[in-house]
Amino acid sequence: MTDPGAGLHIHSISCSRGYRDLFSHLDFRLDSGQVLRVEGRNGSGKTSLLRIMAGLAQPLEGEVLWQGRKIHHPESDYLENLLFIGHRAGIKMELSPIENLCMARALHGSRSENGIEEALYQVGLYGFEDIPCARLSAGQKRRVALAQLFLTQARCWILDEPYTSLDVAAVALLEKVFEAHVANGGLLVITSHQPVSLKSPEQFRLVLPDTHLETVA
Amino acid sequence: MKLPAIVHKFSSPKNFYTMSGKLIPWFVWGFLLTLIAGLYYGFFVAPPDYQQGESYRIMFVHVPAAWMSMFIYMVMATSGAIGLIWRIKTADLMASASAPIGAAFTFLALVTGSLWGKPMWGTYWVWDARLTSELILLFLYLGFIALQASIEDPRNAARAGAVLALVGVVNIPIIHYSVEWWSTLHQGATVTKLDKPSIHITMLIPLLLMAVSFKLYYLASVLMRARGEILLREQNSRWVKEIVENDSK
Amino acid sequence: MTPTTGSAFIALIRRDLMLSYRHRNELLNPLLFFVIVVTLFPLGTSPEKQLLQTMAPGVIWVAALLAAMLSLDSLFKADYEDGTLEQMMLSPHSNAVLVLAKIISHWLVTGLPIILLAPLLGLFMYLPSQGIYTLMLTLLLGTPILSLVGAIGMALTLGLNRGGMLLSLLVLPLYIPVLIFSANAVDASLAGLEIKGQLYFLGALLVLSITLAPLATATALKISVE
Amino acid sequence: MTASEFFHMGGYAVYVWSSYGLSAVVLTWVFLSPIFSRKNIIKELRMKYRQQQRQQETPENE
Repeated sequence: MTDPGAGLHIHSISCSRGYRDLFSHLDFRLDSGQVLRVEGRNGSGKTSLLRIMAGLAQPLEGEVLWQGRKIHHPESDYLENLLFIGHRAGIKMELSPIENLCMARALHGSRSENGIEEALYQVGLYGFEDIPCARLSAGQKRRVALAQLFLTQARCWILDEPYTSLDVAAVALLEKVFEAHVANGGLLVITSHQPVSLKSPEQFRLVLPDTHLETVA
Repeated sequence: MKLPAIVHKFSSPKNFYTMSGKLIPWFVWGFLLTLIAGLYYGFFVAPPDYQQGESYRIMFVHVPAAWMSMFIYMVMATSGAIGLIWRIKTADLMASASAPIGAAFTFLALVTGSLWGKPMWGTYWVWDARLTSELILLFLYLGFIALQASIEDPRNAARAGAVLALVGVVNIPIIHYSVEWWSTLHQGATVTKLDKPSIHITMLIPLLLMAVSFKLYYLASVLMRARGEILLREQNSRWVKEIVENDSK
Repeated sequence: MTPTTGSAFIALIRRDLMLSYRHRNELLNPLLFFVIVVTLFPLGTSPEKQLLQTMAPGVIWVAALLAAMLSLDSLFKADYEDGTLEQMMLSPHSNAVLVLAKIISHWLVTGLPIILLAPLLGLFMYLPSQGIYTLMLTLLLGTPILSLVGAIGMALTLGLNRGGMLLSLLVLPLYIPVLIFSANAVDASLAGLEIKGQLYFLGALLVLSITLAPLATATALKISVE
Repeated sequence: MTASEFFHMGGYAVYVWSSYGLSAVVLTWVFLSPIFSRKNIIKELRMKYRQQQRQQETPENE
């Protein structure tokens, strides 16, 4: 899957908050099997960049292209191929993990038929599937959101602080999932305060507001 | 649909800033000339109305102000739509710069309308279709201004304002029609309508002169407001820095 | 099985109804407000039958307008705060359709009860049965318009600190045509006049708002989510 | 027509002149306010640029 124009192209993007410029003329490409870690101080625009990449926010200038097409183009299949999990997990506290995941599956076009119970088992929520999420711990709530990783067929994952409130075992599990996803030709963009140690071949690091992409050895 | 590149180039903040700087003096002079001519015609040439006497001269500010109140809302909606669809920065800026001027004209149309109404109807306020519509239009303007004021990010504020202006512009004819219908149902035949003094050519000329004068006033005023906002929005660019450094005083 | 827009639409309505059911106490508040406001009028003027009957259509409709506006608060706020709204915006399905699903389920739990409560209030205000019937008919046509138009205002003021007051400033002027034609239809039916014209107008407004309001709301939500 | 007749406006002086007077006041104010705010904007920006310059200079001195 290395046809020209494949993958995500961040084309000369500038972003500002209020009247303050966060970064400008950010330009890079992320192809199949590549990982991007976005770093930087608080307020440097990590989340803003991720939201722009997901198409939730509009950049001040520039555009995001998916397989050579603007992501908001009517014929773009970007949204079918995107999994975005932000700060706010998108989990309804009143609903059980199963109900939450059913809704997520109905909203997103191409979630696989891989069973929801199976996914909950994978993230260690077996036995909690019918309990309202409000009664789960912070880490468990986070896991409900992350169970989507087992359900999705999306190729491009954009995850904002996925490790927040997870224990060591869960972090290790996530890293395995990430490695498998990337090995299958997926794209991964994450921010994290914790050190990330993926065993994927092609990893890049972007330290905002610097716009230069570093290769991680 | 794509806009030709020249439109984008022309509407870039920097070009807009320099072009408008050159245009404003012309608009101001045009405004003053037509204003003087209009006032002269309105007070010294046009004869008193045979029914309303001298009081009808309020019409020369009231009617153009009411026209402007509608016109400016249309401009806001149009430029808001352009800003939303083609993401032209200066377009949504025009919408937000227009709002206070539009609100001012609406306010004037209301107040002069009721000042004109007092000698005609015997009271300052009558629930007449035109005054009521004008009042609702004022609410729409104030809502627009309040919305923009409460959104912190200037670009989001402009985009939200554009959506609101578009919703408003779809609604204005509906509101207008409803209010008209409502007032014909409820009002007796005794009330003289504001808009029906027998228009004589000597009255029409000052009316049109004043209308042109207000349009030019609006153009000058809106460009001045837009220029200030451009400086704020583009404050990180080199050309704004130069302007600020070179500004005397 | 590929999930289509239709099934997403239905799933969303079902989820929102389920959520409202789990918060069913909160649904009572706008209804209570509706009843209390109407009760205030006889107390503020006089319990005279003639006077109340003349005021009834306007009073009940203004109260319904305010109740509909207050109930908007629950439309997008929770979704905005827990992040489900942004997941909805990222769905490949048409956002306007999904927004419409949310508005429909919201109307089912806020607008419909108002209609069912109207006969009681008509009784309070001495409306004869013909008037009550027309009142319910206008509410049936009018309250969906209030929800649809209100949704735009709610979407625009979503992330704002003091959105509540602003919402009323934005939305109430847009409610005026509904108020005029509905209240007048009830008035006319009391006088034994034909009310087809008013109902047609309300119907046309409803069609217009169903087609345009979800689009405007979806655009506004995109701006607010940013 | 004498000046006093003109200002009398056939008995409608209060209404006519208050209409025109108010319009003049409002329109003048709307016209002048961007001029004042422009001055403030320029002052504010100048301060901001100075601050930025200072911030850029200090870390190099350390």
